[in-house]
Amino acid sequence: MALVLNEDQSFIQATAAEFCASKAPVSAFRALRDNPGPAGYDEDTWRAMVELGWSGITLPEAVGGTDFGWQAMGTILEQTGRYLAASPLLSSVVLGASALSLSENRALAEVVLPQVVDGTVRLALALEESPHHQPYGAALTATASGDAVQLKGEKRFVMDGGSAEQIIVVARESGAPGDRDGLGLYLVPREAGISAVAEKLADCRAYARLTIDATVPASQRLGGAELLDAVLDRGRAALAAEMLGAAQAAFDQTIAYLKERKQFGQVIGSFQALKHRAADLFGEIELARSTVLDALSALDEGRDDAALAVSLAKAKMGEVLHAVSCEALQMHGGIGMTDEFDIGFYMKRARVQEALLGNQAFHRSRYAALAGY
Amino acid sequence: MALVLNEDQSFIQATAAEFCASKAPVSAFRALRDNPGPAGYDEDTWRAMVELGWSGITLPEAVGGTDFGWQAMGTILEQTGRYLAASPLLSSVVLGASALSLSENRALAEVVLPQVVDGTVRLALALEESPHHQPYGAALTATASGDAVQLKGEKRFVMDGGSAEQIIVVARESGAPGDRDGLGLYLVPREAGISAVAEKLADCRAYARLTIDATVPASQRLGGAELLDAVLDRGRAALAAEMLGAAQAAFDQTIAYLKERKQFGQVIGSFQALKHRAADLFGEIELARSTVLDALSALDEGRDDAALAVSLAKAKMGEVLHAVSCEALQMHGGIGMTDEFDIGFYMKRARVQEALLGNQAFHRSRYAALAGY
Amino acid sequence: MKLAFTAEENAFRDEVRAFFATALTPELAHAGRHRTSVYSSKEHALAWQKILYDQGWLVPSWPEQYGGCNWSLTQRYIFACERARAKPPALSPMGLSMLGPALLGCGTEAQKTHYLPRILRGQDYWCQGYSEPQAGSDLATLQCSAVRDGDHYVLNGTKIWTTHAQYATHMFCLVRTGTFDRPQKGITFLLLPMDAEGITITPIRFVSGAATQAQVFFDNVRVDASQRVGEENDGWTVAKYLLEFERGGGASAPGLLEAAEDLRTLAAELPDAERSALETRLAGLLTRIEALEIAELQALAETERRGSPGPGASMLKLLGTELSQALTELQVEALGTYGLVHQPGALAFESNEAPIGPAAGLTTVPFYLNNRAATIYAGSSEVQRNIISKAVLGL
Amino acid sequence: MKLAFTAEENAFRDEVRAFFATALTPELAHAGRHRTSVYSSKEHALAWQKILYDQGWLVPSWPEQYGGCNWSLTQRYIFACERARAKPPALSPMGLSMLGPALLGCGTEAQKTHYLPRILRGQDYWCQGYSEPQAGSDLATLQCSAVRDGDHYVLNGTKIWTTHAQYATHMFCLVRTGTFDRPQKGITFLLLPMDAEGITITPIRFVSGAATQAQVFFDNVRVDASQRVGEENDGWTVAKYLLEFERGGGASAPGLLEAAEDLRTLAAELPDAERSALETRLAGLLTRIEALEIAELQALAETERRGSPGPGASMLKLLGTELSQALTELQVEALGTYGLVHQPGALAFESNEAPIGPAAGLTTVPFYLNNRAATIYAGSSEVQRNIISKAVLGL
Repeated sequence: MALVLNEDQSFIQATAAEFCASKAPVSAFRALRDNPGPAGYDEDTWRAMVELGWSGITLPEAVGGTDFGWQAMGTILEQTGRYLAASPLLSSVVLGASALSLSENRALAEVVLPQVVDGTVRLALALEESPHHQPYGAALTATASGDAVQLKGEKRFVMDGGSAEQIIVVARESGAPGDRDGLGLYLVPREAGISAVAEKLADCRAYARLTIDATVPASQRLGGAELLDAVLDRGRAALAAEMLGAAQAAFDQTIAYLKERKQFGQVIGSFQALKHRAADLFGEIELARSTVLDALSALDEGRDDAALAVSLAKAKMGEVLHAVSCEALQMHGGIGMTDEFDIGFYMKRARVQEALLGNQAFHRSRYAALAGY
Repeated sequence: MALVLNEDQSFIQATAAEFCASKAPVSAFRALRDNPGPAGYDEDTWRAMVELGWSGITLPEAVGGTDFGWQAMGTILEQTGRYLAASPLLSSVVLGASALSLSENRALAEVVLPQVVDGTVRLALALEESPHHQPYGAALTATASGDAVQLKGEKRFVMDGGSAEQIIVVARESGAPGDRDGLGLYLVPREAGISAVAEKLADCRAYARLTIDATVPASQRLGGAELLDAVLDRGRAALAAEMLGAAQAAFDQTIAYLKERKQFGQVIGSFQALKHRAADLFGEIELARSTVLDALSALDEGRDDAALAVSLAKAKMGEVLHAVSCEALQMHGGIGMTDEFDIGFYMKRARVQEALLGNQAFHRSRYAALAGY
Repeated sequence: MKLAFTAEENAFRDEVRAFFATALTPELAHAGRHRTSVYSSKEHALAWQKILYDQGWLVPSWPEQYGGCNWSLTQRYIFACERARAKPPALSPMGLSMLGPALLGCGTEAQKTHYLPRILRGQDYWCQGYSEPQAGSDLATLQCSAVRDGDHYVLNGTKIWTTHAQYATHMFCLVRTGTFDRPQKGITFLLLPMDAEGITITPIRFVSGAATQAQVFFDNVRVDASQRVGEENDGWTVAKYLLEFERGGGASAPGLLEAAEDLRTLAAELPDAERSALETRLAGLLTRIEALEIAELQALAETERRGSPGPGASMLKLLGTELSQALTELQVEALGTYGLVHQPGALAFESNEAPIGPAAGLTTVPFYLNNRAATIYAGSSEVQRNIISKAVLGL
Repeated sequence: MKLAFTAEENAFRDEVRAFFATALTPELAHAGRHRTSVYSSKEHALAWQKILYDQGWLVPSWPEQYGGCNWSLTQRYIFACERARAKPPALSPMGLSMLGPALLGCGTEAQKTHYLPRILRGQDYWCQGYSEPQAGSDLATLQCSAVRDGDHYVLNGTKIWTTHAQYATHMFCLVRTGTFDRPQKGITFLLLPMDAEGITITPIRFVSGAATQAQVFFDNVRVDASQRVGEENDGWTVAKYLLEFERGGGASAPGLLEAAEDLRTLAAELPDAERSALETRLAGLLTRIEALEIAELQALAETERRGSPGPGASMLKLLGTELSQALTELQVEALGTYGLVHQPGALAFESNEAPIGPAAGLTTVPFYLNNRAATIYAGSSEVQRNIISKAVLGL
C-alpha cells in the first residue's frame, strides 16, 4: 500500500477539487435534478472532464490514456462524490472501460478504448436483473448460432443505460442463474436492439431498464465471470471512493452547521454530546478512508488480496456513509429535512450508493468468506 | 401481565429491601469474599431469610409455603441482586424446589419440600458438564438395574454444589448428549456418593465440580426434559430479576458518583456526553425491567408464551447489565478500577450472571426459534 | 401476547376486527397502506375520522361525557393491535390527541363545550404553532409576540414546521406575552382561526419531495382573549402537559410489531447472505419492540393512575421513534433497489402509472425520509435525553 | 497483508521469526502468553529487554546513534507482526516508549547521554507520575508542588495510578511550579530517583485482584534542578509530546489480529447458536481491526514525516483500546465458564496447581478486568473525544 499520495496523484486531486467546485458544484446537481436533460448529466461538463483526461486516467497510454491508476481515479471520484458532480465516470470509465481494458479481446479493446478516452463513445454495464446485487444472477440468454450470438432478456437499473452508445451485457451462456460458470460479457451497440426506459431512484441519477433482443458477432465477447469479478471490484472500489467524498462533504457541512446554529444561547457545536458524536464520526470516516485507499492500492499493485480489500472497503464505507448521512440530518434538525438544504441530497445519494454493486451485508458476507470465516 | 405490583408484592419488596440493606449489605459480601466460610454465604443470614418465609414464597401452602408466586420471588431477588446478598435462594429455592414442586413425583415432593421451606434441606441443580450452557448436554449416565438407578459421571460449576444436602442430578438415560429425549432428573442425597471440589469464578459465589457415583431408588426420579425446561425457565427468570437489581444498583451508584466527582471545575454529571449516555442507559434498564416483569408474570399466569418471555428477558437483561456494568466502570474512571470501590463487584458478578443458564447469544437464538425465525 | 384475554375480551377483539374489515373503503384502505409519513392527507384522515366517530370509537381514552369509550386498558390495547393490523389512514393527532387532552386538562368550560365536539366531528382541523426558526429544540426562547390590546391579543412573528398549516382551519400556538427571568415564563397558549386577517402560509418542501409542513407568518393578527388556554404568561404549563401526550400518549409497539412482521415476509425473498444478516438485525429489533410494548402497557396503566403520562413519556418517545427509524432502515434494505424507487406519480389510488417495482416500494423512500423527522419533532432525541437526565436522574 | 514485500523483506521476516523462535526461553514464552495486563512483571520485562538489546532490536524507531535500527516502515511493520505472533513478554513502555522519545525530543545533551543508555540496558526502571486523586481526566489541574530552593526543587503532594511505582528505580513526573492564567502553565517535568528521601509508596489493589499500580506520596522530596526536562513552568509541552507517543506511537493492530485469530479457534468449539453469533461479531470486529491496521500504517508514515504522531494519535488510541476491549469481551464469551475462572494460583510458570479449565481461561478474567483501564489511562476515551472535537474539528 502506498501510504501517501505521490505527486501526480496530489496534482490530480487538486485539479479535481477545483474543477468540481467551480464547474460542477452541488447547485449544478440541484439544477439537473429539477431538469435532468437526456443524459442526466451536463454534456458540456462531461466534455470538460474528458479534456482534463479523466476518461483515460486508468487506461494505458497505448489507447490514449495516462495510466495513472486507481488511486488517481479514486482522488477524482472522491471529489465528484463530494460535490455530487454528475458524469458517466462510474458507468463508462470505471465499469465500462475496465471490461475492455481487462478483456482478453485485445482487438475490440484497441478499437473502442480510444473512443472512450476521447469521449466519442460512452459505455454502460448491464448486469442486474433483480433489485438485489447478484453478480452471477444473469438469466438473460446468450445463444450462439454460427459466428453470431443472440442476446435476449431484460436488465434493470442500468446506470446511464439510457445514454451510453454501447452496452456491456452480462449474459447467460449455460447453467442457471446464480452459477458463476456459464456467464459471458458482450459489447453491444445500442442500435443492435436495445430499448431503454428510465427508472428513477432516490438519488436522481440516470438509470434505465433495458429490453435487449440483439444479435452480435461472437467477436463482441469480452470474457466471462473472471472478467466480471475484476470489473465489479474496480467499480466497487471506485464507488467507495465516491462515497468517501460524499461522507466527508456531509460531515464537513454538518460540522460547519454545528459552529453556526445557536440554541440555548450557544452554538450547538459546543454541546458535548454532539462533540463526542462528531469525534466518533471523524474516527469512523478515517477508518473508512484507510480501507478505501487500501482497496485502490491493492488494485494498482495487483495484490492477491484485492477482492478482500475491496469488499472490506465497500462494506466499511457503506456503514460509515450510512451513519454519517443519518447523523448529518439529525444534527441539522428541522432545517436538514427541507429540500432547500443540500444535506438531504447526501442521504438520498447514500442509500443508493450503499445498495449499488453490493450493500454492506453482501460485502461483509463476501469479506468473511474470503477471509475464511 | 400484571401492570403494577399488588399489595402483597409491594410489601414483600419493601421487606426485602430493608432486610438486605441492614442484614446483607455489600460490605457483608465483601467480607464473605475475603473469608467465604464453608457455604460461601452466611448461615445466620440465610436462617433469617428462611424465617421471613423466602424459602417458601413460590411453594404451595400444603408444604408450608405462601404461594405468592414468581413476581414476589422476583422482587426479593431484585433486592438480593442489588446488595449482592449471598444466599442459596437461587440454587435451592428457585432451581431445586421448582424441580420438586413441578415434578409428578408428588410423594417425594411432599417429603422434601417442607424441609426446603423450613431450611433443614438445601438443594442444588447439577446440570452442566461443559463450560457452555447446554440444557440437553448431559452425558452423566443413569443405568437402571431393578428398582435402583446408578448415576455415574461429573458435573461442573454446580452453584452451591458443595453445601447442598441433596442434589438434583440431570442424567442421561438413553440417547446421546444433546438429545432432548432420554434425560432424567434424580434427587440424590450427598452421602449417596457425591464428592465436591470447589470451582471459583470471578463472582466469588460458591460453585463446585461434583464427581458422582451413586445408586438411588428409582423412586428418586423427578421427571425428564419437560420438567428440566420448566425448572430452567424459572431459574432464568429469577436470575434475570437478580440481574435487574444488580444493574439498578450499578447504575444508581454511578449516577451518585457523577453528581459528586469534580473535574474541569464541575461535577462530571454536568457533562452532556455523560448525561446522554446515562439517559440512554436509563431507558435500556427500563426496557429490561419490563421484560423481566413480563417473564415472571408469564410464569405466574401459566401463559403459553412463557418460554419466549423468559428468553427475551434473560437476553435483554444480560445485554443491558453488560452495558451498564461496563459504563459504570468507565464513568467511575480510575477509582472504579480499584478493589476498594464496590462497582467492580457488579462487573464481575455480571459476567457470570450473563453466562449462567444461557448467555445472550443462547437466549437470542432460543427466542428467535420460538418466535418462528 | 402480553395480556391474558377473557372470553369477553376475545369477543371484543372479534368485534373490532370485523369493524375494521368492513368499515375501510377500498380507497381508505389504499390510503392507509400507502402512507408516506405519520400523517395521512386531510381528506383521508377526516373520512376515516367520521367513520370512527359514527362508531363511537374515535377517542377511547377521553372521559365518557366527551365521547370516550370507558374501555379497560386491555380493550384499548386490543384496539391498538387491531388498528395496527388493519392499517387504516392516520387520524390527524393535532385536535384529537394533543389539543383535545390539553383542553380537557386546562381549558375553560366554554372552550371545552365549543371546541371538543367540533374536533370530534372534524369541523375544525387543527395545526400546532410551536417551533420558530430560532426556537427549535430550545422552544422556550420563542419570540412570536402577542400584545394585549383590550379584549384582544395582537400577534406578530412567525412559526415554522407547522404540519398541515395550509389545510388547517385553526391553530393552537405558543406566543410571547412577556419577558421574565426564565424564558419559559411569559409564554401564552392561544387558539386562533387560520383565516384570520394577517396570516400568510408558505409551504416547505421536504427532502422526500412532499410539502406537508409550512411556515406561517403573523402580521398584526388579532385574537380574542377568550381564546387563551390557561393563564397569561403561563402557557408553558399547558404546553408541557400537552407535550407529554404528544410524546407518550399512544402505543407505538403494535404498529412496530406489524411492520416487523411485514419485514419478515420481505426478508424471506432475499439472497442468502443478505437474508441472514437482515433476519439477525430484525430479530434484535423485535426484542426491543417487545420490551417497548410491555413498557408502553405499563405506562398506560401509569397514565390512567396519575392522569397524564409524566416524564417517562420522554423515554418512550425516544425509544419508539428510534425503533421506528430502525425498521424503516431495514425496509429500505430488504427491498433492495425497489426500496429506493422515486415514483410519486404511481402512488395515488387507482393511478394509471405502472410502478417500477412492487407497490410496497413506492412508499418506502418517502416514508423513510419523512420519518427521519420523528427524532427531531416534539423535542429531538437530544432534548429527550436532556429531559431524562435532568427530570429523572437529577443530573 | 497490506504491504507488498520484496525478497529482502521476506528474508528479514524469516530472520525475525527465527529470532523469536529461539530467543524466547520457556519461562519468557509462558510469561508472554499468560499476561494479565498490558504489563509483564518487571523481572520478565527486563529479561526480555536484555535479549532484544543484545540483538540490537530494542528500539527500532530511535535514531541510530542511540540504538535505533534504521528500519524502513515495512520492516517495522514486519517486526510488529512477528512480535504479535510470537507473544513475548511486554516491555515496560515507561522508559523505552515514553520517556526515551521525550528526552530525544526535549532533553538536554547531558540527560540524553546519562539516561538513554541506562534505559536501554535496563539499569533504570521508570514509572510515570502524572495523575493525582483530583487530577485524572483533568490532568492540567494537578497540585503536587515543587518549590525551587537553590539548585533543588522540593516536592510535596501525591501521585496516583502509578504503574509499577513499587518496582521502579526512577519516576518522571509533572509537578506544579507556578500558578498562571491557564492551568497548563506552571507545570514542570521532573526526573527523580524512587529511593529519594521522603517518598512513600502504597500499592493499590485492582478489581482483578492484582496490585500493579500504586499511590506515591512526596514529603519534602529534594530533586536536583538538572533533572528538569524542558523549561520551568513549561512541562506541559514535554508532556503533550510524550502523550502523543503514549497514545499513538505503536501499532496495536497486529496484536489485535493475532487475538482475533485465537478467538476464531476458540469459537469453532462453541455450541451452534453461540458460535454463529460470536463469529458474526468477530468478523465485524475484524473489519474494524483491518481498517485500524491501515490507519496505523499511515500514521507511522506521518510520524516519520513530522517527527511525532500529532493529534490523530487520539483517534488511534480511542479506536485501538476500544477494539482491544471488544476482543476481550468476545474472549470471555467464547470460553464460557472457563473464561470466568478465578484461579490466580495456577497462573505462575510451572505452577503445581492444576487449572480448572484450559490454560487460556486462567488469564482471561484478570486481563479482561485490567484492560478496562485502557479506556481510562493516558486520557480517557472521553478526553480523547474532547481532543478530537477541539483540535481536529474546531468545535
